[in-house]
Amino acid sequence: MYALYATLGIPLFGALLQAAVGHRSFAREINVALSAATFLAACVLTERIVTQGPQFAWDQAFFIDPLNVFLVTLTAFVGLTTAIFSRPYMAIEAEHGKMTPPRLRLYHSMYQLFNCTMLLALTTNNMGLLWVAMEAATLATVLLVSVYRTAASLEAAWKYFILCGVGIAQALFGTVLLFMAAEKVLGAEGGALLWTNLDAVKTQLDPAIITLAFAFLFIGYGTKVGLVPLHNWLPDAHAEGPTPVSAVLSGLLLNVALYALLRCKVLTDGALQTPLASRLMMGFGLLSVLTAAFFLLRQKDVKRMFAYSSIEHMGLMTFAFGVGGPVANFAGLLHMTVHSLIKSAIFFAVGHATQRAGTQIMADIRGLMKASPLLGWSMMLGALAILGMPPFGVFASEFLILTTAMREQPWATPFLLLALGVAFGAVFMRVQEMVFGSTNLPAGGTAHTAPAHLPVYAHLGLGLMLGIYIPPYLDAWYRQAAAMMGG
Amino acid sequence: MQGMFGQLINLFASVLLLLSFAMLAQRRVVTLIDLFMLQGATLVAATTVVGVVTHQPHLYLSAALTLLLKVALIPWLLHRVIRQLNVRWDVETLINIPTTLLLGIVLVIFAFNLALPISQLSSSVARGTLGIALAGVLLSFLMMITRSKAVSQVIGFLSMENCLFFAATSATYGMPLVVELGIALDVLVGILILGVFMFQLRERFDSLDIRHIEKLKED
Amino acid sequence: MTFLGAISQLLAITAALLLAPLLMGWVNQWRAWMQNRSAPSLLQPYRMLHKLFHKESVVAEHATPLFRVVPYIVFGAMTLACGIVPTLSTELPLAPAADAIALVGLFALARVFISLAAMDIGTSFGTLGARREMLIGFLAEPALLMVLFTASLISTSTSLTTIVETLAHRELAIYPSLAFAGVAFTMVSLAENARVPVDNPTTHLELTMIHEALILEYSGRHLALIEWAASLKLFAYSCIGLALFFPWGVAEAQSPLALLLALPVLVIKLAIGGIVLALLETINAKMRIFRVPEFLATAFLLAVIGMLVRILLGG
Amino acid sequence: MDASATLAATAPHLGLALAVVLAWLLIGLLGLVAIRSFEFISKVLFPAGSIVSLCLAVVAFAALPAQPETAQLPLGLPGLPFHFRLDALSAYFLFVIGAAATGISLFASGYFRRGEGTPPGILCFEYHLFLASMALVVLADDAYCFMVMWESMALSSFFLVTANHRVAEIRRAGYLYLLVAHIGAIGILLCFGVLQANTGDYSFANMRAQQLGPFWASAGFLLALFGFGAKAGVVPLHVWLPEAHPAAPSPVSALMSGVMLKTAIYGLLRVSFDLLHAPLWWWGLILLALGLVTALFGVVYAAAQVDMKRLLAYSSIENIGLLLAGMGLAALFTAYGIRSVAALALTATLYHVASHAFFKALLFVGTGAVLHATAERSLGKLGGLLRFMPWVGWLSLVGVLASAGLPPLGGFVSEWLLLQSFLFTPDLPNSFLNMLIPAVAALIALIAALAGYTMVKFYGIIFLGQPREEKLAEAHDASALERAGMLWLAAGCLALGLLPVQFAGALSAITEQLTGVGLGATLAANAWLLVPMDVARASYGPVIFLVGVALCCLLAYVLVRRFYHGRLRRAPPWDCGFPFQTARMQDSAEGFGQPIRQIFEPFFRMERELPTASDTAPRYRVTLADHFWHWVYLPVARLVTRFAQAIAWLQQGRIAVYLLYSFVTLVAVLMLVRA
Repeated sequence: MYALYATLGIPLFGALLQAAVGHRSFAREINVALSAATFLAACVLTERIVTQGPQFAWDQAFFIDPLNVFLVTLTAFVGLTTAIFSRPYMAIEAEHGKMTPPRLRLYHSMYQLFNCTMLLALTTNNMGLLWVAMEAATLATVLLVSVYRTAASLEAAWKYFILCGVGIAQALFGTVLLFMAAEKVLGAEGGALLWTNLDAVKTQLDPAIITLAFAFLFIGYGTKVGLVPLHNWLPDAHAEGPTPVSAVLSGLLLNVALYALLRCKVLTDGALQTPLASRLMMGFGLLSVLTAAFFLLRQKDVKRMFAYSSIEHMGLMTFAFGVGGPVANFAGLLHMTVHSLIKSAIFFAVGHATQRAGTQIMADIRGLMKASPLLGWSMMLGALAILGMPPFGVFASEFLILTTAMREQPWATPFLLLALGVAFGAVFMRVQEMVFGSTNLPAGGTAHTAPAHLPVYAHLGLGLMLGIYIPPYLDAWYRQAAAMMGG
Repeated sequence: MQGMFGQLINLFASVLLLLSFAMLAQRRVVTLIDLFMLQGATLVAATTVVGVVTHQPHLYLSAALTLLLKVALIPWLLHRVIRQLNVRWDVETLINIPTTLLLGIVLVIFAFNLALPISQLSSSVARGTLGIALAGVLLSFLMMITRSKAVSQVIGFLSMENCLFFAATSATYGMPLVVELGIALDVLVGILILGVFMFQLRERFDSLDIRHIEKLKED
Repeated sequence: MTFLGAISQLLAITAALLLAPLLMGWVNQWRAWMQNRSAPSLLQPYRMLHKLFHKESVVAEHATPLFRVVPYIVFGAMTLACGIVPTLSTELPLAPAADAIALVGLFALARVFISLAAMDIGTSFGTLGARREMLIGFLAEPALLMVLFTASLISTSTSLTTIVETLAHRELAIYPSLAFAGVAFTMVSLAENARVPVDNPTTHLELTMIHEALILEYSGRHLALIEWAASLKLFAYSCIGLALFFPWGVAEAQSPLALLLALPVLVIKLAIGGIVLALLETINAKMRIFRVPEFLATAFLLAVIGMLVRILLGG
Repeated sequence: MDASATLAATAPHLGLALAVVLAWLLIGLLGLVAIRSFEFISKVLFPAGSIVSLCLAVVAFAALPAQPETAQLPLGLPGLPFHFRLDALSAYFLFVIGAAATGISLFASGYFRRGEGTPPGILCFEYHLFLASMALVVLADDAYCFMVMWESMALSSFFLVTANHRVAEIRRAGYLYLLVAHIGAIGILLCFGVLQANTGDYSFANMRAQQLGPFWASAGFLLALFGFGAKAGVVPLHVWLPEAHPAAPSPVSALMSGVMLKTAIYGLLRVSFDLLHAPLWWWGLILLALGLVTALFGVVYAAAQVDMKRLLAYSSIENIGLLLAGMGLAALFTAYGIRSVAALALTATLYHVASHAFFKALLFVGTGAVLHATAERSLGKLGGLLRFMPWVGWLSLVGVLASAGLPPLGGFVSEWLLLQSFLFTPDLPNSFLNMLIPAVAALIALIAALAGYTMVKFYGIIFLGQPREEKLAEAHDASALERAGMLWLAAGCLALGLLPVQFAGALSAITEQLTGVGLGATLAANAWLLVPMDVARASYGPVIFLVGVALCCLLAYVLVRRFYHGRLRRAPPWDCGFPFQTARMQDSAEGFGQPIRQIFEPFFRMERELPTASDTAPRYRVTLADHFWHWVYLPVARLVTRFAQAIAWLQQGRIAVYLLYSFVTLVAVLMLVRA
């Protein structure tokens, strides 16, 4: 399991290294190299799991199964592309004086630490450690969000910290209760918090405790997922942090939080034999989709708008997992993948656009297509993809979710129809105005070279591929993971 | 013996609840920190007692950690912060204090009611106190809602953490060590970050009143 | 196509071509008499056609070929219409090519072309006339179609020959639906043939004219063709009315004798029809153009009611 | 290679059709590669696309009577590869796509000019992607493939519509279009969700095999009606159409109006007749009622328009309404088991699909040529173009006549068939319907007559009269390729008008598939007469008809020539004694719309500015707005905005309030789980 240790160790080492050299000019390249190494290690790890099946490491402290290994790969991949994106991005930010060397050091170090904590949260077998990693990820991102030290970014970071801190504290309470229930079955020793053990005995767990535990865990991790009405930190944090951070927040952190929630749901479903977890997830998922759609209508700040779009999509995934069953679970997992690919791509494009325009206010960004066709198309295609236009993958998952919901939970479909319609109208109205038309951007603004657009198009390409062709091994992962989640 | 220790734990639990109420009622930030320190101390004592009863050595470690962190380090840090930032008073709460206290009582009843059926299932000597831990969490939550100063919000947050620890101790015999260590580390880093933030907030907003940091909103 | 069929077809068309101006003259004569004026000769329309054919055509400078083609198209269309309607016999080889719906289509075709020709010159009057003509057309056309449908419902066929055969063979019973249809048809015919109260064929008062405004730019042989076509149209409408409501006397298959007999019967029926038309024109006043839609809407409604009556009462 | 060989062996027609689609995509990609080489794209790629389209039309026509063929591509979702199926219905629509695209592509090769908005290569790519996705929509045999292609179609056409996105109005049109299309697509998606009946198998074969109860079947049908209706422009989902179609470059408008709208008809036919295979009678009634409302609405609005492309767009709405009404009639008859008449109504509908495709495409490309020559879309600034652009003028006349539903052209045949099927209604066992449907026939007749009015206005104002602007005299005729494209489309209109027996006979394979009865045998009995039932009942022989008219004309001409002199003098038109007439004094488009506005006043939301006698600068202005826009869309938009405003209040930036939300949520969830 050296691959696993490498996957976790490289970013940890990277965090320390960058803490020392992160302000130097070559730190950006090191960042890319570290992320690439992590991604390589994750690939090797994936290959192991795919060929040899689920595995433990470090005496059951880590457990890799299809559900998390696919998220590990995804995380490492998006981590890598974001690092590639952030290389020229941060150079320009430094040029503009927004990033000073100390801030760069903090940024690079925390970026690696953040990757490390997320990978840890995904791979750990211990529900307690999962909590610890989630909290650590919060801390790392709080620093990342506040890195510009502006009033707005401080405010956002403060809210992020307090709201997520309080939220996740509830998850800790839930974990304690979970431990309490497990202890009665497994005993105080013997790793009562290890997920594999819990999963094995889940039918014997006490329903009363588990019910309460899930309520707390749901509130806790739900806060990090960004479920309405626990979502309030999310738009602020996305809008005020550096764009690469927005990309990984939306693309990765939310996924990991949802992953934690899913693990809890599996246990709860096993223990309760009632659809409590499903109902909660469906209800809050739907509420999130609907509310976020209406929030989207009033946005003026481009990053804030896409942050709400993330809430909408996380709501949709939560709803899908709530519906359950092989098809909806499959769709949820697929949606997780494509959403992180496409949403991070959008944030990359947004990053380029805001650097080009020098503002995040959408009314001041016009005619991107004229200013730079590559940028205009990336923005346009990204937005269309995230809005569920085929042949991009988001459509594939929305297709499965909606068609399944139509027969399983028909009451929800009018809301989904309304929400998806409103969201489309809201986002597309803005994006079209930003991309089309005559430009108002300064002629001599920051110009990005063609290679700078590579991560965007790579993500869009992958998202496109998942819409019309899902490779068999990926399909197999999804199926195994969906089956594991049961229904 | 067992019974006496049980009563001792119940006593500590009651003290914890009382302190929570006291924090809810307290306007002065300095006193708030002191109360928080006391809460930490109570937690240490409770943990130690449970450790003695159950002969679980890692509970001692946990108690020591708590002592170090929450009785010594964090209060010291907080004191330093408020001295340097010159915030002594939490001038006004967002909801007036009697109302808050009434709400608090409702919450306690709710929490007890919620915890009652579950605590019966616990094998811990301190099982009766799960409700109190839950009540403490909710009270801290309430305090965070009603306070208008960043510092008092942080203290509320920390107090919540304390109650969670107490819950871990009372419902089970403490979480596995690695988890406890992780949590402690998180708390430590968190409070450091918060401390730094408070200075920066002060620098940017000229105030630690959270009513000044509400620029980011939908309009 | 039998020999007799070809004969009767040719006979029908020839009769129409020859009789149409006569019918026009007959109506004019009667109208004059009823209005206490001294009447023009019965042969006046022939004289006018003769005169016009001999005159030189004056065409506007910027008229397109469309303008010059249209008189022929209109004339052709009306001739064909007369050939389709069973006037003398139901043994018409051309009839299967166009049923009642196609007949209405044929009238519409002529109307569209003449309106286009009127717009071609680009004078205010031409376009005005075209607009009014199309206005009357879109109101009259459905009404006419409904009248024909009522008859079709009785005979379960839209083929004109079948309709006439069916109607001619029924016992002498009063079909209330046909009564409604008859009134509607009369109103439509008045409108379609530019008769009082919708239009006045003898007026050149610019603000009220419709048909005359359309053909204002035509002269010489073109005008002759158009006037002839107009009389053919009147003839065709009269024959449709006679075929639907007074179908007796129309010759049926394989009977040369009946065919010979049919001609005088037709002439008599037309003569009576012409007098009725003149009477109608005399007792009515020309209405304002804005009232025309109401007039035609009434016709349309009557036709629909006739149809409903047919379904409801089976009559 | 191996796979394609087996495909060619087992499904020759389908294989060829897919090859055509592939060729289109290839052409599009070539366009992307040669993104700026205008000559190459317009002189090589577009004509090549036209030839490929022709191949598609031929293949599809050959496939009409053939057995259904299926194929799968290893794309799509796992366990759900892209299924394709070529049966009679899809072959027919494929034929329409191919045949119309042949002419439109040919026209487009001469149409696109340098330096307008989107680079030519991207336009070429979008254009051919649009074509390919339309073809694949028709070929798709599973819900996922269908939806992907459906939305690709919407997307590619959206980009084509917004080709000139500098204009704010065009952006607005594009936005509205895509929004409505997307919401409609979600409706279709939900419809498929119903149809798959929780089997998790999205292939059409499975849906066909499902036996749904009336509730779910109706839910599926209504969702399909909503979704496809939004695409087709059925009232009240039509608002995007008169905005988007005029905004697009003309060949694209032609494709959208002529072909793309038909894919919605295809989808509705596929779902209601094929997949749900048992229409309930009230579905037919709904279709009929919606169709009539749409048709009447469309034609009345068309008659009142003053922009030539908007006029045509509304006319498309009208035609979609007619198609829907025909379909509704077919559904009614099918539900009552009167299958032969259902087949007749369906034949009429399908016939109109083709004839509308041809004449609307022809008219739209005609307006494109006019637009290029004059840079003017407003009817009030055109006029007399027949003299300057004889090719465009005369060819457009064919389209105008067909569109007005005049014999002997294509539009009349479908109208004739439709009216015939109305006349057979008294066989229905429902007396209410028996009463209703003849009245409906009257409405159809009215709509057809109004279409004639509209078309006279359209043609007369653009091509006849005197030029209303000086610059019109410099208008140039269309280029050779454009002419060729228009010629093809006009020939299509003529062929459809003159060969109805052959063409309607080919349609019997479809009616056999959908209603179980084909008219082929009845029709084949007489090559020159279109006889749907029995020659005594009704018949129509366009060739005889045309020959009759032509002979009469010829006779008249020869006689006039023979007996009278042919003297002709050119003179200025008669000025009524007022010598100061100008071209601006001709009747205008507004004037032509006046009777319509007056008669159908309640249809419009009118704003009039009338001059009074004492005005020193008299001004007449009338603007027409859509009631639906005002009474449906704006209130909905306002409601949504207001709701968004209300919801924004939730997020007021105060951390205490946010904490309160979390707290309340926590307590609520806790209470919920306790209960």
